[in-house]
Order: sequence, then structure tokens, then C-alpha cells
Amino acid sequence: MEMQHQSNQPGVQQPPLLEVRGITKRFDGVVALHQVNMHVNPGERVSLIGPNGSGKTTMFNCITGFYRPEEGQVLYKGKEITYKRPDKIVLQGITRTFQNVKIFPTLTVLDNLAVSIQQHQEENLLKRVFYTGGIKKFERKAVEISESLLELVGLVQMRNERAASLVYGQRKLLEFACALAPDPDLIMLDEPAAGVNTAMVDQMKRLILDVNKQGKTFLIVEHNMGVVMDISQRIIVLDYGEKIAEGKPAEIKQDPRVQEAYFGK
Amino acid sequence: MKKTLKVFVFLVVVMSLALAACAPAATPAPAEPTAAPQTQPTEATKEEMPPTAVPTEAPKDPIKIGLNLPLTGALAFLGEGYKMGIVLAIEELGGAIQGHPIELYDADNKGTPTDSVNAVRQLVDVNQVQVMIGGGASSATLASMPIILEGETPSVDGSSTNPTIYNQIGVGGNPWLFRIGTDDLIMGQGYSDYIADRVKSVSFVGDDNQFGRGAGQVYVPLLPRSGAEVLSEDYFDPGTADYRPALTKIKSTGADAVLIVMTDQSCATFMRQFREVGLTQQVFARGGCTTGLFNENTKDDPKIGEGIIEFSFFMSGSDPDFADRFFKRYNQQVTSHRFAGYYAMYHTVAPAIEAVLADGKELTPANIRDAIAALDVDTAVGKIKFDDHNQAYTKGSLTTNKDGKQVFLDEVELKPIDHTGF
Amino acid sequence: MNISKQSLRPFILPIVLLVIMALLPLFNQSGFTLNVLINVVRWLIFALAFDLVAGHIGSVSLGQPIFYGIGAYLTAYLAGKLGLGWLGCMLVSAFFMALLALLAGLAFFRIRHVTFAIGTLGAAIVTQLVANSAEKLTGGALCTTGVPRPQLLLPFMESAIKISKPIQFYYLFLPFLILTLVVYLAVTKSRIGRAFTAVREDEVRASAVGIYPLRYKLVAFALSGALIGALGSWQAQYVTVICPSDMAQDITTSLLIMVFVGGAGRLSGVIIGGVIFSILPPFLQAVGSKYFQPAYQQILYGLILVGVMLYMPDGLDGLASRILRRFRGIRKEGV
Amino acid sequence: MPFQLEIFINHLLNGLTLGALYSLVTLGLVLTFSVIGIVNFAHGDLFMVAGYTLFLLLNMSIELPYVVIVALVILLTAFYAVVIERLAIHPIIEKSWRTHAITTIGLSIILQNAALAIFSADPRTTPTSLSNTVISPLGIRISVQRLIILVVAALVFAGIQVFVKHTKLGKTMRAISQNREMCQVVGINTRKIALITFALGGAITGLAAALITPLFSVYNSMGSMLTIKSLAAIVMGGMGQVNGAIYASMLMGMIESFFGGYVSFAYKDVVSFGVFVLVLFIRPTGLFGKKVGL
Amino acid sequence: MENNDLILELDNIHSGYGEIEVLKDISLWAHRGQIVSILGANGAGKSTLLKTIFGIVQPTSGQVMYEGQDIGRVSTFEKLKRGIAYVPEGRSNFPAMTVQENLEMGAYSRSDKKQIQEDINNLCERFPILKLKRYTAAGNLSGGQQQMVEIAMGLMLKPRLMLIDEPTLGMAPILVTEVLNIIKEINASGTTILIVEQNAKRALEISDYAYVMELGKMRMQGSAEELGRNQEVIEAYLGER
Repeated sequence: MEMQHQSNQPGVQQPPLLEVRGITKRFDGVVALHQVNMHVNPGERVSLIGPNGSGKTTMFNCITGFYRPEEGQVLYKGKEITYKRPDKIVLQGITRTFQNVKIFPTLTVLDNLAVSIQQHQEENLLKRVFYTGGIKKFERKAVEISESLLELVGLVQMRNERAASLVYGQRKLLEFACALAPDPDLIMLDEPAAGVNTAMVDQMKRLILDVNKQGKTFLIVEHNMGVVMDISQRIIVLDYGEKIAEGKPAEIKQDPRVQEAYFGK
Repeated sequence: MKKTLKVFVFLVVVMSLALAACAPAATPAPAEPTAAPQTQPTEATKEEMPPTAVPTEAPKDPIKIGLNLPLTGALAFLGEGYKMGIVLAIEELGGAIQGHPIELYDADNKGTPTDSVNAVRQLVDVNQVQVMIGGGASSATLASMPIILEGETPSVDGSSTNPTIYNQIGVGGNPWLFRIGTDDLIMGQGYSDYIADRVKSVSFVGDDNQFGRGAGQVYVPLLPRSGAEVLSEDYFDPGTADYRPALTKIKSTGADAVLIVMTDQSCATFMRQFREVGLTQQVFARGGCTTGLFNENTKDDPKIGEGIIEFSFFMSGSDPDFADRFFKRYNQQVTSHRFAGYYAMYHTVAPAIEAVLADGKELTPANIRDAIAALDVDTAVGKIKFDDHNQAYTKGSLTTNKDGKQVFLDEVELKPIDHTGF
Repeated sequence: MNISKQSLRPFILPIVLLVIMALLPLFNQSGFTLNVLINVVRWLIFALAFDLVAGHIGSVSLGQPIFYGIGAYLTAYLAGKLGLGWLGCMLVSAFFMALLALLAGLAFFRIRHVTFAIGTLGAAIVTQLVANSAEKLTGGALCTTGVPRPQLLLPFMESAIKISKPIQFYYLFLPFLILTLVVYLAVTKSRIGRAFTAVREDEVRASAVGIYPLRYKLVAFALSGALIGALGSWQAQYVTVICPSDMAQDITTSLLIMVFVGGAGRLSGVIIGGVIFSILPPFLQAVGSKYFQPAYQQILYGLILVGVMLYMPDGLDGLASRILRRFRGIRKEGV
Repeated sequence: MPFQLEIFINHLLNGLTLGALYSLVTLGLVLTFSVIGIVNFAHGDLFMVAGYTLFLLLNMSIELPYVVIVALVILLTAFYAVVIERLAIHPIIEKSWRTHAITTIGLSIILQNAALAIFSADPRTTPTSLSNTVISPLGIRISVQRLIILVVAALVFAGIQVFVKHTKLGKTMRAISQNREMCQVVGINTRKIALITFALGGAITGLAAALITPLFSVYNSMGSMLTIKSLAAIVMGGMGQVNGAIYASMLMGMIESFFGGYVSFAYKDVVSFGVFVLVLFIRPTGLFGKKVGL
Repeated sequence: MENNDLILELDNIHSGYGEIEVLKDISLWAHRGQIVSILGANGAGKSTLLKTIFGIVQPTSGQVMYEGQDIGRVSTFEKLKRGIAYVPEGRSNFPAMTVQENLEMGAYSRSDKKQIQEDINNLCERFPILKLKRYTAAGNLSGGQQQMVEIAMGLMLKPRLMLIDEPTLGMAPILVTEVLNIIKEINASGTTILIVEQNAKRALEISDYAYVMELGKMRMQGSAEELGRNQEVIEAYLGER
């Protein structure tokens, strides 16, 4: 599956969509990330790989505001978002999924999507309470978007089911749809292909490429090297909290350090 | 569809419960005897009806008496004591008044305002009693007063010692509530003088409830006026409190005497620790520090309660015969509340009902109220005769403990006192 | 709004409830019945407000009686000393209790789960003890007495009616239940309710879809505080006496029982739990008083409670649904 | 008021005994809480039942030595705890803490009112010969009973340390509180240990009641405040830290003694609960909170 | 296969959590003295398989035979006594207890106090890191050290069959080698080992036999050498093409 979409290739001089500068994060004195720099260009598909414990998920959490890094900066569209709250960062256009799939089990599939959209529709809480006319309009719009997303991931039949009744693969698709729902610019996926069957891995790959074609940028953590090689335009390798390599898939495969740390030669 | 059915089931439950709860009011209950826990007076009287009563006559209408008392919760000891006294009184009356069997209806007010409203509502509307005894705690009594007024059913109270009540009953607006127990203010003046005559300074310790706090409000300002300084004022949750810290403080203040306002519940514990710390001051008390129950609780070491001087109304010292009868009946000692319950029933409600019957009137709440208001009964603790604030002035008594037994010291006349400002 | 069967569904139960509640006095007007009904209304409002926090946000606050008590004491001051009208008292109490809830929420939402529950319980005890000791402010253990009863003055009336009869109280009180139900439904069946659910189920995930958990927790807490504050204000004017015991643990216990035995986070559950457990005690007492002593009534109450917890894991609401499902199953087979 | 050393020492001693008393009551609860994760709102009521048991044993027609009575109270209370665990806790042990809370609240209502129905509302005193025997070392008068409480409390805490650190059962309990899943892997029957823990908690509560009630009185509603104070101590001590709960109990005893003695008794509980709430604000994990286990 | 002495035999096992079936018709054999590895993607059911063998998850149907006996209904305690040890994945120790105490807990099902202490001493001699950290709380050790403690806890039972779940998860390559060497050593002293590994390549290096699982089903099996040469396995799990 060699689908390199040249249309999405970033212009050489374009500023990066996301830039991470010298991030350091420690837990109880143990260094999880050490002076890591990285960037993601608009429209790019970047993978972050490395052995478990190398700091990939920590990096995700630092970017999305769940962790406060001790040093360094995270810039999104040129603006610093380092110490912003997670919800603020989401509203700026970065969404994410989680390694251990997180959905709201007692909400219906449709409501799971709706709740992901609604925060992006209006800012003012008071307005939300009193301006009911607008709410109805928003609500209709939210349902429309949700329906189209359900169609995209193939969960239309389940729309009124409680999310708890979905099987693992379907939950993953729902979580993916939720990440798309607020129309973000950058989508960060944490192991999208883990624990699902081969058919669904292919579906996931297709989805990522399709959505990317519409101009969305992806930052992906993934263990399945088949997936990584197929969908990445660029790969960043972390080991022991440090960036040890960065480059095109083919280059990464040949890199001796990566060979040693990751592929296990 | 599922929801609609659910609603249906729910409605059935609501309706059945609500209507079942109201049933007695919708159709007045047939005269069933109440199962008072210790006695079945009604049953007994029906059979042992004295021959003087017209034997051929059909059983007469029952007299329904409601008990609005804290029967569970922290103040349960109070309601329970009342009820023991009332039950004994009914037994001594033979379970009936002039052939009218007495029925008791319980309503637990838990000693709180909200539950007191519920309790009086039940007695007035469901049980449709002609007269009530109780209240017990001042706050419960205060909350029940509007309902008593609206329900137009007389109520006799023996232990709500809050002076506020005085201004609100009788000519104060509520003619249905009567107090045979005197309040803190009425008792306080005499006792403050008595204490100030003997000591120059006092440490005050009270139960942290309506009883102790209410007394504090009276004694702490009154004592200095009588000439005794109050060096400390402390309140403790009754029962589990460790008084040692307070006793240490009293020691450090070096007061001549200690005034404790405690029920039987806490007094024994307090005095035990008082002796432990080695304090030797004179102890003045209000509440339950010379009662039989106190002495029962300190029987392991009679020195604990030795020499306490206690001031109270309804104290067995004034009516030792009652104390004996009570002990014979229950194998337990008399306390103020047990005393109050007995006097409320035997010397207040019963004579009033007899008066109504003697006049050939119907036993309506209103007639009973008028009869209570007109009462003038001599008892061992003085007259039960109500003033225009529906307050009776029985005698106060001074008692002390000697060798583990209560000893009667003196009687004190209680007089009406100006209640303005309360 | 397109009126579909779906969108009307949540309104069926409250409307049926209200109709029944409104009509019951036509059949039985005894003061006792009305008092029971007033208690049902009071507990329903209390339980609904409690459920907004405990059921929908998932933070079991054992400190809700604080708002009730302070609302009541505030009313005693406003109505007694300043002569403010009943509605004014309720509004002012609601406002200040919402404010207090916001402040308390900022502090307490730093802790979670059991710690939150026990922490708020601690706060409730502190408040009750202060009310008990601050005699100048609250009357202490001797209570604040003589709160004026409401006076109703409508435009067409010449003079105000003094509300003192139970039936007057009841019908004046009922609209407050309607308002509470409306607020409860408006909040929980809307996008705010959806966000509440999100916060309750997974705060991390909620943050990841742009929800700021603390904000929604505060909204729920403040709403709950406002409703309970107004309720306390009402209760003060109905009973006319306010004591520290009005903030006692028993109230929290009753709330826990109503909401969690009924079915937390579900309107049907709260209504079933609220109605049953506010009728049960007076029912046990009025009907059972001939047969049991109050202590035995309480024991029975405790046994019912433990029994429900042991044998009905999904609450009374869940039990009702299960029975209905079985009924429906049988009916379908029959047809 | 001038500073008096004697008074100060007295307050210190009072704080110590009060703290010892609270921590003995708390200990039974913190064990079940940390090992089984049960928030037991009926704990104080178990104490109350143990108190009545002591009352009955002291008033038997045959006079038994106090030591024997204490042993009997310990055994019987452990037995009550086991019965309660089997009937009410065991079936819901896997449920959420809300279910635990409501079930134990139900239990508490049952126990309190059963005691009311059986023993009436009158407080019962259970004095022993020791509670009236007063000695006065250094001029401070103290009853032997109180001294025994201090000594036994110290012994029990030392014993608990040894038990938890050096016996197989103690280590097993720590293991359960740290990693429940792993316990199955090494073959621990967690249900059985839960029962044993309840019995042990009951035994300690029985010991506490047998020692403490002679100084006070027993009545049916005494448990509520004890439960709440114990819960506060547990949370303040750091959710299930046995030692933390003991220190927190001592702290509460000291606060009550000193604040009460030097400032105001009316507000002593306000202050001790206020400190508890404050601690939560400043350190949500409690004073001695660690991440895991006992 | 030269050794026909079967120590573990699974026949048509179905198993799962509640209504979700994770394992579908799994059969598996392990011979005495072998290292058998189970490979597969995340969520393939490998861990569930180990849990089912150990009895933490109850099979809905099928048979688990150990040393010729059906152990489907035998308690975990009894299984431990019969010489099956299980080392779960992740941080599966008692973090606030010292290494010494953790090892004692590992021997929970044994009652010979003296022998236990002796065995702990022996283990400490064998693995110097344990000796070094013997009185340190396990939670304060590094991930690799903790894994060593967990394996040692399993060894406290002197098991005849050891079930090890992802022992090298997230470990540095050097550590991986060390841990796998230890496993090999344990095997050499006579313990049969059933190991779940994500690092397929390294697992195959030490294994005698291997199974490949996918979506709760057995996809492939064969000797480690065979599978190592199998193109499909290489493509799917060895990260090469």
C-alpha cells in the first residue's frame, strides 16, 4: 500500500503545525523525556515509535496538556500551549485517542460523538443555558456531523446503542470518530492498530489516509511496524526518553541505532 | 412503552402507600386498644370494670391520648421516661376514667422540629386524639405549637424548659399548650440566689443540648447578678465526652464551686471523672445528679455523688411514695422525666377529663382544654394550677446524695417571673 | 423542535407524578396527608438536587445539608429581622447558597471518591457544630424560633393571605417541585447533562474532548446548592423553627438512601426512591405504631434498606425495569 | 491566665489518653478499610454493642475477674464482626463503596435501634474496680483504668507493627492492600483474609470497648460520633495508612485537649474537624498518605 | 519431538470475561523441559490464555490437563502447590513491601518457614541484584529489576511449570537479553516454561516450540526454527518484509 499523497506534502518554508522544543519530563526523579525536540508539519503523517517506556505516551500527554513538562515548550500554530489545560488545547484544534481506548460507556454512540462536538460549538456557558434557539441549531448540526462520521467509520446501525455494548474494535472506531468530530487540525492517535484484527487494521489505515487526504495532520504512536511503514511519511524514534532518530520510513529501517534499540539487533 | 408501564407501576405504589397511610383519617379507626409495651390496661379494665359502673352499659367511647415524644435518637431516654410514667399513671387509674378506656398513641418526634411537626400531624389527624402529652425537647415543642394551635387539641408538656415558650402560650397566642414543668427562668432566679449565698465563684458545665445550653443562657447572666462570679462556661456532647480536659481547666480557674446542668445520661460519667481528677469543690446541679438512676449508675462507689446539691422540679424527694411505686412497677429508679410523665397523666390530664365528664360534657379536645385551664389540683409537689400563660407552678426541691441515696433537703416555692426579653 | 415520541419520553414520568401530586388532596385533605405530601415534595426536591451532584457528576457530597441549614438560618434573618417576603427569602437563599457552593466546590473538588464524601461530611459536621455553638447568630441548640410564615399577595388581591393551612403550603410548594423538575430535566437531558455524564465516567477522556471537568462539577454543585438553599428557606417558613439538627447526618443518610437505593443518576430512580423513602417512615409510624414501638419501626426500616442493597443490586428503579421487562416478555409471548 | 506547668502537663496527659482512646477505636476500622476497602459506617455501633456486652458480663450473677471479662468481650465482638461480615458485607464486597456505605448505614440503624429496644435508652455505666482506683504520680491524679488504656494502646500499636511487619498473616494483609490481583497469583484467598481482618478489627474494637466504657457510659446512639471521628482520622492519616490513622487520632485528641483547655470547649470539635477539612485542602492524600497499601 | 512427556495439555478451550468470549477453541501442548512461546498481536488473547491455564479466568468449556490430571476445577492455591507458577505482565509485585517480603509472599502457598528463608538466600546468591536490593521496597526498583523480582517470586515455588506473561515488555534490549537468559537458565534447571512475548524474534531465539495466536484463535504452531523461517510470521510479527 504505497500511497504517498504528494498533494499533502508540506511546502518547504511553511512553519510547522506543532513544534516541541526541548521537552523534559520527570516522574519522581526518573526522567521520562529528556530534551526532546520534534515538529509536525501541516498535512503530514508522522509516527512516533520506540520501545515501551521510551516516552511516547508521555510525549502525547505533554502535548495535550495532561502532563506539565519541567522544561521546554510546545507550540501549536506558532503559539505556545505548554501549560494550557487539556480542554483548552482540544478547543484549539488538537484531538487525541488513548492507548487503552476511552469512550463514555453509558452514553449512546451518537451522544459520544455529540459530546465531543458540543464544546466546540459555543464558548459561553451562560449562553448555553439561556440561548435555547441557538442550542437547537447547534444540536441539529451536531447530529448531522455525527451521522456523517458514523457513516465514515461504519457504525451507523449502532447509533442509539450504549457505547458499553460495542466490541473492542468498534470502540476503537468510535474513539477515532470522536477524535475527528470537532474538526481538528491535528489528530493524535495512540496505537490505533493495537489489539484489532487484520481487517480492522486495514480499515484503520484506510481511514487515516482518507482523512489525511482531506487535509488533517496525524501524529501516531504505533507498535505495528507494518502499519507504521505504510502510513508514515516521517518517523521519529524515541528511546529512554530521548530522540534517537528521525526520518523517512526507509531511512529509519536502516538506522543502526534504531536497529539496536527498537528492532533488536 | 416500557417507561409508561414503569410509570404505571410506580403510580400504583404511590397511591397505595399514600392512601394506606391516610386510611385511618379517611375512615375513623375502630376503637382498638393500643399495645402499650408494658401494659394492656384497656383489656384489663374491660374485665375488671368496677361494679359501680353500670354493668349493662355498652363499652364507652375511648379516651385517646397522644404521646408526642422523642422515642428514638439521642433524646430517646427522655421520651421513654415520660412513657413509663404515663403508663404507670394509667395503670393506677385502672386503665380507664369513669368507664372510658384510655388508649395511648405514640408519635416519635426524635426531638427535632421537623419530626415534631410530623408527629403532631399524625396524632391530630390520623389518630384523632383528644389530648396530647409531650414535646419533650423545647425545639420540638416550639415547632409543634402552630400545629397544636391549628389542630385545636390540648397538649400538656412537662420538660420544655425554654423560657421562649412562656411568652407564646396562653394569652401569648396559643391557648392549647400547657406546661406543668417550670422553665429555666422561673427556676433560675431562686437557685442563683441559693448558690450565691454559699459560694463566691462558679464554673459552669452543661450538656451540649437544648437542656444544658438553655440553662446556661439563664444561669451565666443570673449568677453574677446574685453575687457569684462565673469563671468558665463549657458544654459537652452527652455520653461519650471525656471531661478531663474541662476538669483540668476548672482546676486551673480555682472556682469555689461547680454548677453542672446534666441529665442522668452524663452526670454519672462527669462526677466519676470529677473525683478522678481530685476536685473537691462543692457541686451544684440541675438535671439528673441526685436521682435514683444516678445513684444506680454510681453504686460501685457512693462517694462519687456524695454531697451534690441539686435543684429540680418533679423530684422523688417530694413524693417518695411515687418513687417507691415506680420502683415496684419497673424495678428502675425515678428520674424527672418519668416523674413528669406520671404527673402530666395522673394529676393533669386525668382530673381534667374527670371534670369534663362530671359536668356531663362531651369529651372534645376543646372541653378538655377548658377543663385543664380551670384545674386546681393539690399534689405532693404543690398545686397544678395554670396562670394566664398556661404555666403551672409546682414546687421546686433541693436534694442531695448521702451514702448513695437521694436525700430531700428543702422545698422551694416557685413564683411567676417577668419573661420579657425572651 | 420536532416533537417525536422519543423527545417526549423523559417528560412522561414527571408530568404523571405532578398530576397525581396535584390531585391527591382532592381525595384526602387531612392535615396529616398534606403534611406527608409536603414531606414528599420536600424530599423529592432535596433528592433531585442531591442527585445532580451525586448521580450525574459522581461526587457523593455528604455535605448538602449545609446549604439547607444555612439557607434556613438566612431566611430566619431575612424574614424575621428584615421582613423580606417568602419568595424573596427563597431567591436570596438560593443565590447565596449557589455562591457558597461555588466556593466550597473550588476547595472540595480537589479531592475525589470516598475522600470527597468523608471530607464533605466533615464540613457538614463543622457547620452543624458552629450552628450549635454560635448562639448569638443561630440561637445555638435552642434554635432560631418564630420565623414568619409566608404571606401571599397576588395582583388581584386586596390584602395578603397569611399562609398557615397545610393545603395552602402544599399548593404554594408544588410549583417549586415543578421548577426543580424542569431544572433537573433541562440540565440532565441537554448537552450539559451529556457533559456531566462524560465528567462522571472519565475525567481524562472528558478533558480530551474539550470539557473542563471542574467547571461542570461547579455548575452541578452550584445548582444543587441553590435548590437546596431555597428548600431550606422554604422549610424554615413552614416549620418556623430552625435547629442545628436540621443539618444533621440523618438528612444525608435519607438522601443517600433515596438516591442510591432508588437509582442514582436516573430521574425515575430518584422519584421512586424519593417517594417511597419519604412515605415509608410516616407510614411505618402511623400504621405500624399500634403494633411496633418506634425502635422496631426503625429496625424494620434498616432491614428493608440492607435487604434492598443485598438483593436488588441495581436499585428499586432497576428492579422495576426488570419486572416490567418480564411482564412485557410474557405479554409478547401471549399475543 | 498565667502559664501553669502542672495544668499544661495535665492537658498533655489528657490529650494522650484521649488520643489513645480515639486511636484504639479507629484501629479496628482502619484495618478493615485498608485491607478490604470497606467504608464501615456501623463501626461505632459495633463498639456500642461491645460496650453492652461488657455491661452484661459485669452484671452477671457469677463474678468473673476483669481480665476474663475483657477476653470474653474481645472474643464475642470478633464473633459479632464475623457474623456481620458473613451476612451483610460478604455478598457486596465487590461492589462500589457507595453500596458498602448504604449497607453499613442500614446496619447501623438496625444495631442502634435493637440496642434501644433491648436495653432502653438509659445510659448504662460499666465501672470496674480499676476505674475508681486513682494514683497520683508527680501530683497528677489519674485512674488506673486510664493508665491501663494508655499502656494497652501503646502495646497494641507496637503489636500491630510487629504483626503487620513480621507475621505471615500481617504480611498477607499488607499484600492485599497493595495489590489485590497479585494476591490471587500467589494463592491468597482474599475472601478468607477479609473475614479474618473483620474478626481482627472486631477483636480490637472489643478490646477498646472493654477498656474504654468503664470510664464512660454505654447508650444506644453513642456509635455515630465515634464512626465519624474514626473516618476523619483515617482520611486525615492518609486513606488506609494504619500508622497515619493512629497519628491522626492522637492529633485529634491533642487538639481537643489543648484547644478545649486553653481556648473553648464549645468549639473543640469544630476545630478538630476543621483541621481535618483543612488537611484535605492542603494535602488531598492526607497527612501520611503514600501511594499504596498498608 | 524426542520428549513425549506432556506436562500441559489444553483441549478446545473457550474462555472470556462475562459475555465476551476471548479464547475460541484453543488447543495447546507443552512437553516437560521445553520453553514454549505464545506469539501474537495485542488483544489476540495470549494473556487470557495464561490466566485461563492458571485459573484466574474460568474456561467456559474445554479441558486443562496438567501432568495428566484435569486441573480445570482446582483452586489456584492448589495449582501453586502442584508446581505451577504464574508471573503476570506489568508491575505485578507488592510495591510497598521489600524484595525479601515479596519473595516471602511468592512462597505464600508453602509452609516450610526455614526452607523458604534458605531458598530466598539461594535466589539472592543466584541473582545479585536481589541481594543488593533485598531490603528495598519493590516499588522503588527500576522496571527491569521489578521484573526480576517477579520472576524470582515465581521461582520461590520451585515450579515444574512456569507461565510468564510478557517479561520483557518495554525493556531496554540489553535487559531483554538478561531476562531471557535467566529464563533460559531456569528452564535448564528443569522447569517447563510457557512464555507470552511480543518480542517475537527474541522469544523464538530461546524457545523450543511456539504458537501464534490471532483474535483468540490459534493461527499457527511449530518448532521455533520452523516458525522463524516462516515467511508469514516474519511479515506479521518480526517487523521485516
